[in-house]
Amino acid sequence: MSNEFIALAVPALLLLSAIFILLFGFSTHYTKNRGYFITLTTLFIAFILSANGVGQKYSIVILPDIFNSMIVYDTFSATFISLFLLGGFLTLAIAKSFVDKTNFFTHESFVLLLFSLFGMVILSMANELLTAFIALEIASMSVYILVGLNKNSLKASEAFFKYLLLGSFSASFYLLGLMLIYAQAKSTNLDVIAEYILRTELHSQLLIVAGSMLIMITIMFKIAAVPFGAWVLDVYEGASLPITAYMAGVFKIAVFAFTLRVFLKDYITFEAVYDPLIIGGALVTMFVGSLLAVIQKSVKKMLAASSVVHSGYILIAFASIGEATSSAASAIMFYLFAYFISAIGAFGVLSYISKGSDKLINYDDLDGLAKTRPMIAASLTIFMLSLAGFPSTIGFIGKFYILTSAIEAGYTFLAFFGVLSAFISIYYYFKVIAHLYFKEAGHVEVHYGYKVSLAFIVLSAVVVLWGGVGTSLLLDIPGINALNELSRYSIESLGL
Amino acid sequence: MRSLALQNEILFAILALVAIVSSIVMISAHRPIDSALSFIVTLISVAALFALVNATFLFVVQIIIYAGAILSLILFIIMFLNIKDENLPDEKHKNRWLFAISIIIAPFSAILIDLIMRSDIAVHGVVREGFGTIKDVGLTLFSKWVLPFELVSILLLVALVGAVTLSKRSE
Amino acid sequence: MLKSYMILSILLFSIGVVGLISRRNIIVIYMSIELLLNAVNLSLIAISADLADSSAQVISLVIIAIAASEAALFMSLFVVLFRNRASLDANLFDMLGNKNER
Amino acid sequence: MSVLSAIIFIPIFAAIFLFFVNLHITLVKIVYMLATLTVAYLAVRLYIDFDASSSMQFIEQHAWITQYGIKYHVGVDGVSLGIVMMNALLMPLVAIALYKQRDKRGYWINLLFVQGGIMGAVLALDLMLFYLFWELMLLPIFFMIGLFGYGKSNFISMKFNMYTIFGSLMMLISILYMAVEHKEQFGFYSFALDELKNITLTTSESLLVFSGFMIAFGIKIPIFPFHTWLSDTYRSAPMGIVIVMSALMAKLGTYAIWRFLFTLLNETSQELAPYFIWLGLFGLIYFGISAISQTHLKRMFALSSASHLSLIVVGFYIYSNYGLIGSSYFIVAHALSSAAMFLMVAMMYERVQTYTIESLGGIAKVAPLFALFFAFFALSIVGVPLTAGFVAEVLIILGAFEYNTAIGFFAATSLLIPMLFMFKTISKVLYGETNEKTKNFQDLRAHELLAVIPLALLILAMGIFPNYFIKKIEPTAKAFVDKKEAVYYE
Amino acid sequence: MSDNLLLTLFLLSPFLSAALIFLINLLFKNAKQSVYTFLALSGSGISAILALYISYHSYFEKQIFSSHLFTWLNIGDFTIEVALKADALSSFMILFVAPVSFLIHIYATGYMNRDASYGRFFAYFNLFIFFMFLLVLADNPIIMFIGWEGVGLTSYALIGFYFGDIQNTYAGNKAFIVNRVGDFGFLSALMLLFLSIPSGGFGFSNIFLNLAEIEPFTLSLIAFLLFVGAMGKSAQIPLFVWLPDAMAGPTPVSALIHAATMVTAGVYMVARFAPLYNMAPEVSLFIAYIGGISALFAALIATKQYDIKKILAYSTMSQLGFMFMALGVGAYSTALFHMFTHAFFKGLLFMAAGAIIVAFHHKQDIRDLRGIKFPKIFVMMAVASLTITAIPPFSAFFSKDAIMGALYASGHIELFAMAFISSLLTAFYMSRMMFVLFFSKSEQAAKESPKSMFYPMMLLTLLSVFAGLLNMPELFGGNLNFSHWLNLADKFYTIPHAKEWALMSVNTFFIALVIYNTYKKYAYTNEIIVEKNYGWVTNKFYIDEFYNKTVVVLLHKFSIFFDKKISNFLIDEKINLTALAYLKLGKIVSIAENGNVRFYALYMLIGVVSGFVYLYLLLGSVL
Repeated sequence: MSNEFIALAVPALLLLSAIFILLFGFSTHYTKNRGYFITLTTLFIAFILSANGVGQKYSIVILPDIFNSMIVYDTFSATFISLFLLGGFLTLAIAKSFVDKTNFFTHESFVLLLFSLFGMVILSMANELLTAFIALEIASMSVYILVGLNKNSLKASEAFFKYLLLGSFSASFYLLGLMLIYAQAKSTNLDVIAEYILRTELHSQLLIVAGSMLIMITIMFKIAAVPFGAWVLDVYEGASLPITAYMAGVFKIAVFAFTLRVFLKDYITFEAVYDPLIIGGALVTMFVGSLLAVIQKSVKKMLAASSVVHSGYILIAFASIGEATSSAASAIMFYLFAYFISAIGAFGVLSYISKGSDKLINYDDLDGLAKTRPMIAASLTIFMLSLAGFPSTIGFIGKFYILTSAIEAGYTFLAFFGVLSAFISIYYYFKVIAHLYFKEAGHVEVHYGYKVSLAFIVLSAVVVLWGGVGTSLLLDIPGINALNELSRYSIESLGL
Repeated sequence: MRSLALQNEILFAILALVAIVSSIVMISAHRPIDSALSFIVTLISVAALFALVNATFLFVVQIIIYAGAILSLILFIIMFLNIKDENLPDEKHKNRWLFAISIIIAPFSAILIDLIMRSDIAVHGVVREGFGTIKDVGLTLFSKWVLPFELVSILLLVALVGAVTLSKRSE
Repeated sequence: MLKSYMILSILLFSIGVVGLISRRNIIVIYMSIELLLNAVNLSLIAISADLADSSAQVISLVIIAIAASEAALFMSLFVVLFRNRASLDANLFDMLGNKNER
Repeated sequence: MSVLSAIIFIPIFAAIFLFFVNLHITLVKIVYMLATLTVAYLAVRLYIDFDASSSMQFIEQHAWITQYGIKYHVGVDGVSLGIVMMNALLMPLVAIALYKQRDKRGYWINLLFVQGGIMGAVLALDLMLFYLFWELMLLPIFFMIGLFGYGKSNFISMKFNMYTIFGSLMMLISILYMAVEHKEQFGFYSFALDELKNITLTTSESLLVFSGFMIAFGIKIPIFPFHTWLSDTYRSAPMGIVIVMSALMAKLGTYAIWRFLFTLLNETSQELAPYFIWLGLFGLIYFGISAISQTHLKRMFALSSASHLSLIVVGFYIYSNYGLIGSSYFIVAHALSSAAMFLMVAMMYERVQTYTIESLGGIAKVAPLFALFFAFFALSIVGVPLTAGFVAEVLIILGAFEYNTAIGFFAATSLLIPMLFMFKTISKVLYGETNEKTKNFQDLRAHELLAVIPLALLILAMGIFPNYFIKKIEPTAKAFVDKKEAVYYE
Repeated sequence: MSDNLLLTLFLLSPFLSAALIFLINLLFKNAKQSVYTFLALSGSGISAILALYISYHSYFEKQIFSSHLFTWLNIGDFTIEVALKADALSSFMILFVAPVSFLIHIYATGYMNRDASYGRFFAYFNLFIFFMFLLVLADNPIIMFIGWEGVGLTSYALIGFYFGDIQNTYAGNKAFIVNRVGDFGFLSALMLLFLSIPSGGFGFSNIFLNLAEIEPFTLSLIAFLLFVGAMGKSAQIPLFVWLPDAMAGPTPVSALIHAATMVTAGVYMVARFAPLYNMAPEVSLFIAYIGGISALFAALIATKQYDIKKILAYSTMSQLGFMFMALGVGAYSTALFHMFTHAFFKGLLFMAAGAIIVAFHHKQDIRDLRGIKFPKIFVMMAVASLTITAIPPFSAFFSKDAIMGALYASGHIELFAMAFISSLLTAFYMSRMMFVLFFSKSEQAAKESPKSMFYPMMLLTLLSVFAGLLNMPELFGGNLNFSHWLNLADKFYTIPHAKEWALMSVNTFFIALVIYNTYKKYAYTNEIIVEKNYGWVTNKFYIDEFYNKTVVVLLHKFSIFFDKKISNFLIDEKINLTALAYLKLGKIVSIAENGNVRFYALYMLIGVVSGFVYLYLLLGSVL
């Protein structure tokens, strides 16, 4: 299979499947289960397809004549695409009970999920600002709607409202930025812009600097960096758990995928200009995020707030990209993977035990789970440890790379603050563990069913552990080294 | 030629003034219907500004889609929801807010304007015949921008699906 | 001429932002967002004219399409919100947030 | 897999096995005993095979995270051998003594886990590997306190956790900093102890790196003023973990100072040594005096441990043959004594359900064997002659006097201070009239004797024939002192 | 018999007997008393016989026994051998320690008869002897220190022997803790000494060879610190407080440990380090003064005591003061000779007191024991009392007189005066005790003591009377055999015989006078009942109270201060507060998170504007 084929086949598959379900949904033969399995199968096939493209180093401009070099398929995008698809697959697989128990999860939901994945796929391949924007909008709008799916729920509607309003607001900043860049560079293609920047002096790049700044603001909004991320707690709270998992685990990574590309191609020349801003953003984000996470009473909101903190960590690596390009960039890749699998797992567990109800999972709801459901509790513990960056989990390795790259870039103090917020994060993550294990069960034993969901949760937990200690010494399964290689290839395929 | 340029500038000044004033009225009017009406004025003056620089196709699109479709939609919604005056939010501190936010945003605008003034972005390209016509735009669209065009269609589909999903009464 | 257009566009954009934040009426807020997009379009057209290249016009065409899709979503939002609360006051929708945590 | 890896991983795998396989509690205990006894056997073999004429041996190395030069790199030398032995010996003994008291699977799983963690941390020669185990051993302690602790165990386990992780994270930054420096100076990342020591740091850098490490170790030990987690944690923790903490984990902190700080930042350590010696001496006296007014047995012994650990820190920082050998000997001696002492306290608690000193008395009358061992272990903590602690204290004090007479005198107060509380405790607990609680005090049972007798014999053997044991440490100490001289004369 | 075996057997026989008794006691609850008796007596008996054998050879053949058991420690230069050596001094020590302890063992079999803890008692007892022997025979100071500490430890166990009464245990604690203060000094001294000795091992001989290389200040410091150790063990001011309390133990314990053996360890140690002390004259003088003050002080307190054992305890302290005075002026063998005689008569006094105590159902107050009728005991006690008051020709007359003579001759007349007054006070309190006990109108009869108690006392009576002959001064035709045997670095003071005669006579005369006066005061009167029993002397000058206030209470206060104020309040509280403050800050921040979407947009706007302001400032500086 040629890579070019994969690059076209994956989005096409997603699109076709989406449209098929959309139409099929009106048929009487449609049942929720069928829709569910069609979606799962699509995602699985697409994942297998895209995973094929992972592991070698290449970079192909897709149909340059037709698409005018607007999308590029390289290891970088292949890796991310596989991640999205895997993420979508895992979210859906774990959320079986949610899909079954709720009546608002109609066939349109599957369609929107597939559309949003389609948007992300394009986003990760986009090499042009407008294409990226539209892809981002496709993904965002699908997610907006997914958030507001449960229109009987006031909370969901409110979350939808906030997300949509602020999202549109931030999108207009992106467009303003795009306009300014276009005004100066006369192009929206990343390569052309990069070439323009290299060619000219700073005083004829003023609008590019300002425009990039505006685009960065949109990105900051999407990754919920402070002060642009005020929405995140509310929206995560209002959305149903699988959707939250999807947003935290998949959508955020998609944004980062695009960000990383833009950064490595264009921003890197303005590194001196943006570094202080990103550093400031990282510090504020980590600080405020951990403040918010500490006071939350519900696990879901805590995870939401902590996802802000994780954005802060990634910003650290972004700040270090200029000085320690390759290590920082691959650190981001690795960290994203680490965060992705841990967050999907954590939210997945929550959605598994919430059984589709829209109630918040409070800390108290976890009491005594270790007694009744040891495997679930153990998995959740592992996810928490990973999010907290505890050694022997993948989260630690991710944090390790990020901190190393920060120190390598000379930002030791930034690493120090990162560590400090990791320290604070210990509190709220371990609080979950404490509730799981130390409190007496407040409720009677519940039968959750859905062995498949459980299996995927446990599988994610195993991956988290293996990503923390895995070595080819022990078993012939790719471990940390392989992941590392992968992220390095991805970064190198960007042609740096 | 000079007189044409001058004429253009005068026209621009008038249209700009109309656009700004009407947009200010739009954001400060109490009743949404007033806002919508003044917004139409803004949109039309913007459309006129399009026309001023030969973007005839976009002028038409602006009038049809914005002033026509979207604004009608807004008006329709306002009517449809039958929002009465007493249902409107009681915005006691509206003017304070407007003032405060204007102050806050002033540096942003000032900086951007300053940056624009400083940069030498204008290339004064020579406008060829038929520039901005539907043919011209269409050729560009289907030669260079096929992908965004296709993607936008998907975006619209998404919005459509979403609007239907959300608006239909749940069974 | 280009710079005048851009300055006007920045001014309109700012006015849009002011309206977006200051107003409680969601419909006005929505119109402010549309104003933002329009402001961007204005500049793009001017750039296009200056460059004598219709690419920027295509971009603004796309932006108009995006605005249309946003419009669709906002319309359904109005419906949903009004159905829930019988009001379009942005301030009323603050059920989420940290009030209950304090 | 070499013997060291086996020692590290047998308990960990046993723990994982027990976690996944839901066995009956008796079987759990049997598996526990099998695993720990295997480890003990391997450790004894290790001790016998240990070549007393060289320092680091049994080295095993594998690549782990290649891009960052992180290796699985373990080895044992004279100083770590002691901790390995203690860890291997104490675990089965603890189980023998306590097996009737604990019928929860988690208890034994966590103990196994912590054993593996400590083994790994002691044997690791790669900083990342060390960090991994250093953190890993924390987890079972957290669980143990939370699950089986007393009082506000929830809060206390969290507090303990936060304290120690704070230290670890500071250390992490230091480790990373050194690795990056290594890359900048030699072109590749490395976390190996013997490669990282080659890097050169400016004074302020090395000070910062040093403090990162020192905070971690200082909290674990604990040294003043990082000690405030101590007494609550000890009071709340279940006995198995108290023994692990006082006998092994705290020692690991002092050991790590020597192993890592002195190797990596030799010059800085030597420059700062006087401050830490004084801090240690202050801790010795401070904790000792704090212990006097304690009414809770575990708290008291916690402070007493802290006091002695401060002395061990002093011994290491003296930077001499005597200090080092004394301290490493003291690590072992104190591990034995404090573990035994806490075992006795655990047995006592099982019988009287109280830890309050005031509510006890007259046990010697009804339970002579218990009294005998209690008093013996208490005295061995005080360091009376013929016990192991005496030898160690003499060596440390000798080193202290060699360093500076005034410091010598302060170090020698370790003869006095523990007595002040220990004798009061012995009197109050064992002597006097029996009361309601103690009048039916059952004497030691066979399995309890089985646990404490080896400890007592070992303490005596190490006190009477220290030379046999010290010979294993000496080459390590010699290598260390030679290195110190080298730095000194450069 | 080889030296090795001989010394090992000598050392180990008490140890083995102790260990066996211990095991039997723990394992067989109902073991017969006779088993213990046999083991205990054979243990100490063997060592007594061996002691006599060793001393015989040492005395007559100047033989030095030495034995090397194993290497205790060997780190570089630091080599400590477990080596035993019986030179003249050690032989002299075991000459009286082993037999006296054997006698006290025999006595104890009677005294402790049918005691529930009979076995345990003898286990401790023999263990004590073991440590004492180790102390005496050690060939290097570290091993000596081990014995030294071991002696203290067993003494602790024996004082608190009857632990049912917690006060006894406290007395034991006090003894051990105070002793440890001394040990602190001792060990510090050893460390300094070790570091000052260049190389060649840490045996005594090597130490003394290298003394010249130690710088004077360090030497003085070492000497002083060693003496601190001696102070603790030999109950000298200021570390004497434990000795009176130590009388809580059974009387044989008092006889053996707190009269004959352990308390003399300090004297032995100073004598052992005689070469060192000769090089530190100022410390020696200090020792003499401490000895003098202790002697006087203890004698003064003894005059107002009523507990028969306490009187004897203070008298012990006082006599030890005499010995230290002698040591201080360099008359080492004189001091040791007094120690020798003291072992006998003080042992005897305690045993007699013990007999009385047993006979009168553990009454110890002499006011309750007035006019007891106990002829044999009376005779023996009278002999012992006369000996201690230095009435010729009893043994202590010679030893004490030699001390007085040495003090006088050394030129420190103030020391002599202190010694003189103390000896008068000794005469007073001893005769007071005797007269109150035996000369009274009221008469109480008592049963006879068992033979096992009686015969050892008999033997000691004889020894008290005649032991003086062994070191007769020239004045009486003797030739100071002991001094020659010991061959210590004595400073020999010679004073004219006339003066010596005069001293003796005056001394004896005054003592006689005091005894006469005491007789008038106490014999057949109620003086003892009516005399005032309050005031400074009766209350031992409030020294205990003083220590209690300053040391014990202060330490406790410090402890609470450290624990509560510093650890809890200053550190822990602050850390907790920081955490709380963080939480509070979180709550404050969450006010911003108020759920109103317009505010969220406002935050975004603020972010945008501040970003642009930053950008503009930066670009402004660039452009």
